[in-house]
Amino acid sequence: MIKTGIYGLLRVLSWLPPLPRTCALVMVAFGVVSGVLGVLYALAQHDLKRLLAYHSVENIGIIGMGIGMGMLGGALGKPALVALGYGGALLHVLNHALFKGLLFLSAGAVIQATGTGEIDRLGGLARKTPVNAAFFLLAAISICGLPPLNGFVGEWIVYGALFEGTRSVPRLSAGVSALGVVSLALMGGLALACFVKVFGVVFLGKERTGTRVARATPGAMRAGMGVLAVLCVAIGVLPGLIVPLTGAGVQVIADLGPMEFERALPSVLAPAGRLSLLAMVFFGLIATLAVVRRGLIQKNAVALPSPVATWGCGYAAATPRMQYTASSFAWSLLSSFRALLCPERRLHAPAAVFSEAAHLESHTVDMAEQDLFAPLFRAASRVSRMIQTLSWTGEPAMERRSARASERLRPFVAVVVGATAAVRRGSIHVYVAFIAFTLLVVFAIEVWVAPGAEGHSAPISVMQGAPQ
Amino acid sequence: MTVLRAIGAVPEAVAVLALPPMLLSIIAKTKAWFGGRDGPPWLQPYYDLMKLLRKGVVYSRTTTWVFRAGPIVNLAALLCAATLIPVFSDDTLLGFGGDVILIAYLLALGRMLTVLAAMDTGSSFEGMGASREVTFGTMSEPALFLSFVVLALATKSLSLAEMLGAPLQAAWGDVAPAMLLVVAALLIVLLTETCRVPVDDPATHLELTMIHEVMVLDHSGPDFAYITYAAALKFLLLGSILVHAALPHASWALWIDAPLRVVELAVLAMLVGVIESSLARLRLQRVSLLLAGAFVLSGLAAVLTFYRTHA
Amino acid sequence: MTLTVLLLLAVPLLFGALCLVLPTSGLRLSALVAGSMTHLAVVIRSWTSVERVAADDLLGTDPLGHLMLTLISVLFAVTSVYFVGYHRKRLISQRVFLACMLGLLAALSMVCLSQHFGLLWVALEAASLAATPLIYFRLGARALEATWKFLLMNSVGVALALLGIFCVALSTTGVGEPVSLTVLELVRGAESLDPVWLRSGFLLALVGFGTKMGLAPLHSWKPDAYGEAPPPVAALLAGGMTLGAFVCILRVVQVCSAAGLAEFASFWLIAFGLFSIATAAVFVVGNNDYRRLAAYTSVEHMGVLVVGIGLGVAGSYASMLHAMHNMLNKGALFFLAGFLWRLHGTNRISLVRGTISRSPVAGVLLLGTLCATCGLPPFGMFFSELGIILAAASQGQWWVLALFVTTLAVVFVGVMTAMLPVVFGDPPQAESMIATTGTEPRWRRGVMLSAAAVLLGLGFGLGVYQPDSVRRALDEAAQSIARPQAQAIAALEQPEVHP
Amino acid sequence: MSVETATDLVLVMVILLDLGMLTVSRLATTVRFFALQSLLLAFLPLAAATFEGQAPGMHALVIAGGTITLKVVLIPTILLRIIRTGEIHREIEPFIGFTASVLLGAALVVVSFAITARLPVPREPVSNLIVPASLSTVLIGLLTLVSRLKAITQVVGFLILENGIFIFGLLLIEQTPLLVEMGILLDLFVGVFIMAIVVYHIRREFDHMDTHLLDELREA
Repeated sequence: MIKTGIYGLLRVLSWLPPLPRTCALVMVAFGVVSGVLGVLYALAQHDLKRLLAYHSVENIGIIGMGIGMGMLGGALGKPALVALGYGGALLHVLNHALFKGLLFLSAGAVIQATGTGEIDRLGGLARKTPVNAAFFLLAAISICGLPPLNGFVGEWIVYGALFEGTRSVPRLSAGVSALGVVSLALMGGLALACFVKVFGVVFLGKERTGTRVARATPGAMRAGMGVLAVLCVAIGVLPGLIVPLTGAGVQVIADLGPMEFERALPSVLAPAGRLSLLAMVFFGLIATLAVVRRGLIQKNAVALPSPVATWGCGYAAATPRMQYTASSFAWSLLSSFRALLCPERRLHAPAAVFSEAAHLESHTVDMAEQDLFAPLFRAASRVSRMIQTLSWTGEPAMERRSARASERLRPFVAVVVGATAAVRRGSIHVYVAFIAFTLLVVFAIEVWVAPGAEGHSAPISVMQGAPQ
Repeated sequence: MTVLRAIGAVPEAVAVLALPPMLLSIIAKTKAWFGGRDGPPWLQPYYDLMKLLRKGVVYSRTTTWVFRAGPIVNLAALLCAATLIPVFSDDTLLGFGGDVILIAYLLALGRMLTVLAAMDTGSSFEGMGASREVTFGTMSEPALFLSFVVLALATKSLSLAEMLGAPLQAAWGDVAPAMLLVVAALLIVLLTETCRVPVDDPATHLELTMIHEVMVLDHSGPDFAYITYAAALKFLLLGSILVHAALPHASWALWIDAPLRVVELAVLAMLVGVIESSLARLRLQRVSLLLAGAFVLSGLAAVLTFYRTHA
Repeated sequence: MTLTVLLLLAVPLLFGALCLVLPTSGLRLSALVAGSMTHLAVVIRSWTSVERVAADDLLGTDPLGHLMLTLISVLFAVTSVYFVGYHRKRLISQRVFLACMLGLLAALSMVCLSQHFGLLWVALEAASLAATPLIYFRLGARALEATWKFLLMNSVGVALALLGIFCVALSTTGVGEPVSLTVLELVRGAESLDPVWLRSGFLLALVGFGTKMGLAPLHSWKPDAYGEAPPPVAALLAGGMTLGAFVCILRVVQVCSAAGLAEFASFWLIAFGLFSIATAAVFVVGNNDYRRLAAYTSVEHMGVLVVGIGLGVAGSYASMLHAMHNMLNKGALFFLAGFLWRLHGTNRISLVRGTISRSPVAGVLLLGTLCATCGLPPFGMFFSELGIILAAASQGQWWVLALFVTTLAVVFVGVMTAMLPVVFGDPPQAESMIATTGTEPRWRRGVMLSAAAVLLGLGFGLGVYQPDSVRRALDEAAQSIARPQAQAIAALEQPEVHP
Repeated sequence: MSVETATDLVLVMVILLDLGMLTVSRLATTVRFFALQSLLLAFLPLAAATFEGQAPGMHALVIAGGTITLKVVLIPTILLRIIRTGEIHREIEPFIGFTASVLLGAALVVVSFAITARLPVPREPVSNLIVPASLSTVLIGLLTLVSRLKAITQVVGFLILENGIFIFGLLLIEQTPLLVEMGILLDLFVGVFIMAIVVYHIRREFDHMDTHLLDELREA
């Protein structure tokens, strides 16, 4: 669904003439902010689905960066940048649809199996629903953009665009592209942390209390997820299939000739074929190493005692509750980004020596939502309320305040209060006064803007400044 | 990639695979020399590997297949990265435009699997190690990428082989200070990634203080061998990037280049040994400060190169 | 003066007189409907054999006037049908009311047809006088106050416009032999007009006709008048009267762009337009009366129209398209407002909830109309506003584009937050509505809703696909505004066909 | 006394009547002032025609006759009848006091003269006072509309505004065809007639004529 926004943006971009450079940089800035903040909020979440949703914010940030780079290419007239930017964005849109879909499906399977999405109460699901766990791991690897899978292909081209951007002439856009590279790297790292946290806490380790006995995911769900997983791997291993496909898309957006696109892409990044070669090498290595390991283990199989509990450095009574939970796992990262997130922590420290319940509760409020938009909407309605009632407080209590005005100013204040009251009451005199006032203003501007009666005066069109 | 070149590369590949444990022993030796001890014999790491490969494996009840896959994928990722990084000669086996990003993300893939394996055991110690590893890994990525940006800018190309090859020599000419900063930043990233002293103490026995060691606490037998070898290989790869960045020169004949690079790597290992013996571990909060420092260094380098290239 | 022009004026007047004379209300209503239907028929027939205006004709069908005439005529036809469903016994005097309604139709036709500026003013003044009794339909203090404000504001506005027209006329005196005040003559001799008088004339006309049209800051009478007038009259005013005033402004713009003052004119048009949309945006937020809300959306649409004209040919085409959809949309909106009044008995938004559960058809229509008003895609308004955005982009006026889009967004938010609970909320359990609801005979509700549905359907249909005849008409009108010289010369080459 | 001095005299009288109307508080007197002003204005088209040398044509005669019948006879009688039926005779305490409004009126006259000085002079008019006189009448008409409370005075204000525009129209006598001229006069008359009806209703509904108390319709 989020992609419709992206689609709208791209469609409009294809209509508008190439926008000035500043728009492109603003777009990249948006991408950076939404990416970094998105993944940070994702890291701080406790609910599985909210976490995935915030992650979409991060991926949209990456797509935004790609589009920004495409626009920058358009503004600077560098077809390579345009091809890489829009191509990367489109590819990432496709990949994001695949692995995010897979993630939500398997999250659904988790919730269906255990009845809750609360990460801290889940655990050890890999044993009960191994297939679901495998799918989630696969999707997690591709969403962090790690090599063998499809997430990497999209990010790889966006990286190419950003690196190409750093070479663009105007210093500011080069700087912003460098910032883009750094933030994309940071996002990659944070995404990795976030999904390691989710996978580790939900699927691995010992089962925490509070969840139903997990049932295996039914066949139908597994089939659906299977299709997406196969697609992810296919694109990851054979990017050559997809890249020309996005080429067609780019040509529509930036009306770039087919020739230019073909020439532009390889100038910066090697043809996608090399990626598939490396994927083959990678899988080959895994296979050989696995075989070697199995061989060694068979050879020196030793009489294994019954599988023992994990070595807890000698502490025998380790309970599942002592495992790392989601918030503790992410806390070290979150605390280092405290400035950005300002997480709230409520600590009921143990009071006495034998204190009863100590309780630590920390959650991160979505800053954009709570500190940016809510006040913005409140202020907008207050301003319109003020204009409607022409009083500072929003309700017409102006009359009382005039009584407090100083003696000397009283007549003047009375007139002003009378006037605003009249306007608020909507009396006819005020309406006619509006007409006279508009006439006055219009002629004053006209005379001020075009003094002198002679000649054909070109009025200084204040409104028509065209910052090209 | 002609078949001839592949055959020609085999001896070099064998050398690359054999060298890493030797570097670890050089570090151990320098630390021992500093401590006035003899230190373990030169081939100790090889003996350890041999011993581990011959030992049996013990798995805890709570672990799943992820625990078993962790070491394998980690080592495979690193071997893949090895094919992309110039160690002795200046061109790489499979290098291509944009492989810089692939290398960084292969390292990240390795780290992800090891961390997941650690969390699979379900013990709070390994969880702690995992959380720290992820935190410092995330913080080192920006510095690494910014250094790549600087190298790409200075040498106008995105393939690591060219970035660290002949064009870099010219780059040292006009943006020498920036290159110096990049080398410093890469050194700090090396120390973080391979868990050397200022960030993490490989030789400690107190789990609470470890980062990398505690994650691999539960591995045994061949898995543990894979992991130790992977750590050594990672040191070699990042080391060779650092060395190539620090001392770039046009690629002479292989038989001159190889020994020269080996000597340089040995010197680097000794340098790391010296650092380990002279510095104490940093408190965890200070480590993020150190990584921020690395980021600032490469940032400054970037500003200098921007200023110069976009004059 | 061709036959069709005569017919166009005579038909409404004839049927108006009939309404005065006919004894029973049924007959009178049928006369109203017959009158507007024949007027529509004549207009449609005039489209088949289009003969453009000759040189010194006082009345003639030039592309712009012809298009607007068609729009007004369509609106009147549908409104008369709606009125049959809406009308009930309580009325000041039905004869006067119906006669005035048809008088308004005649006056507006004259506005669209007149080529002479003086005649234009007389027709517009007659229209506003014909409209005054229509507002004073429901007897009572509030209706009276609305009428007084409407009358006084419009008379003052139109008087100033007359002064403006005289200034425009004065600008021709410098030429030597006096030029007659028809649009064609002025456009042909435009280069020699005295720019200062022409500019002051334009400004006076813009303020004068702007008051009539309801541009901010001269719009303050609109919420009062539309709030109190009966919904069919409000629809006529919002759809028809404003178009009449818009035609007058466009006549003056034609003369100005011919005289090379296009840039000056577009600056003021855009300034007024954006200010109107901004004012509407501010006053829409938190409004608690859905009829005043509809009035403010009308102010906003006027703003959009005027901004469109200020943006060259492409903008004018979008503006013409917007005028068409504004008429359709405003009609449907006020018809449904009338139906809501009948359904809920109050026009306070806070008391009106759950229209869709009380009468699903009305709920759906209301939702459709609201989407159309805010310019959501399937409906025509979206395409016209998009056209204006593209025109602004191609002319590189980024500030205008930014302001235009943000204010429209605020209006969208304001309208939707206010009206969605009206459509979807849960109906109040207590029978707080006056008993008059629900007892509505089924055929009345049917007629009212079908009229609104027709307009909404047209809005949807013409939005998605414009038949090429419509497209050609819009384009001709846009050309005549933005590049009047071409039009004038073309008209003159025409052989002298009739006196 | 040549035609130019006569027209100048008339125009000066018109401006003085404007200012006089601002001082008067009785409604009936304002209406009578308006009637006198219209009478004076009726002579102007005749003067303009004779200024061009030929005898005043049928066109000018019709306009003069129309103005007299409508503006001097019919409209004042209607307004006076309404004043007589309603008990309200005076304009008490308007927004802007009488002295203040006269001073403001004078200022407006000065302003209109200043504006005319900047405007290019049209082709040789009957007297160069026409434009300032019309501008000042229009501005004073607006001032009355804005500052007076009673509905009748507002109607008279509107009529003064209309007179101002009528003066301005004199410059273009030849161009505007008779039909349009009569149309304007007729519209004016119908307009005032309807205003009178509405004022009558206001008086009956609210039993006062203060339009500033009409304030039920406003932003809730």
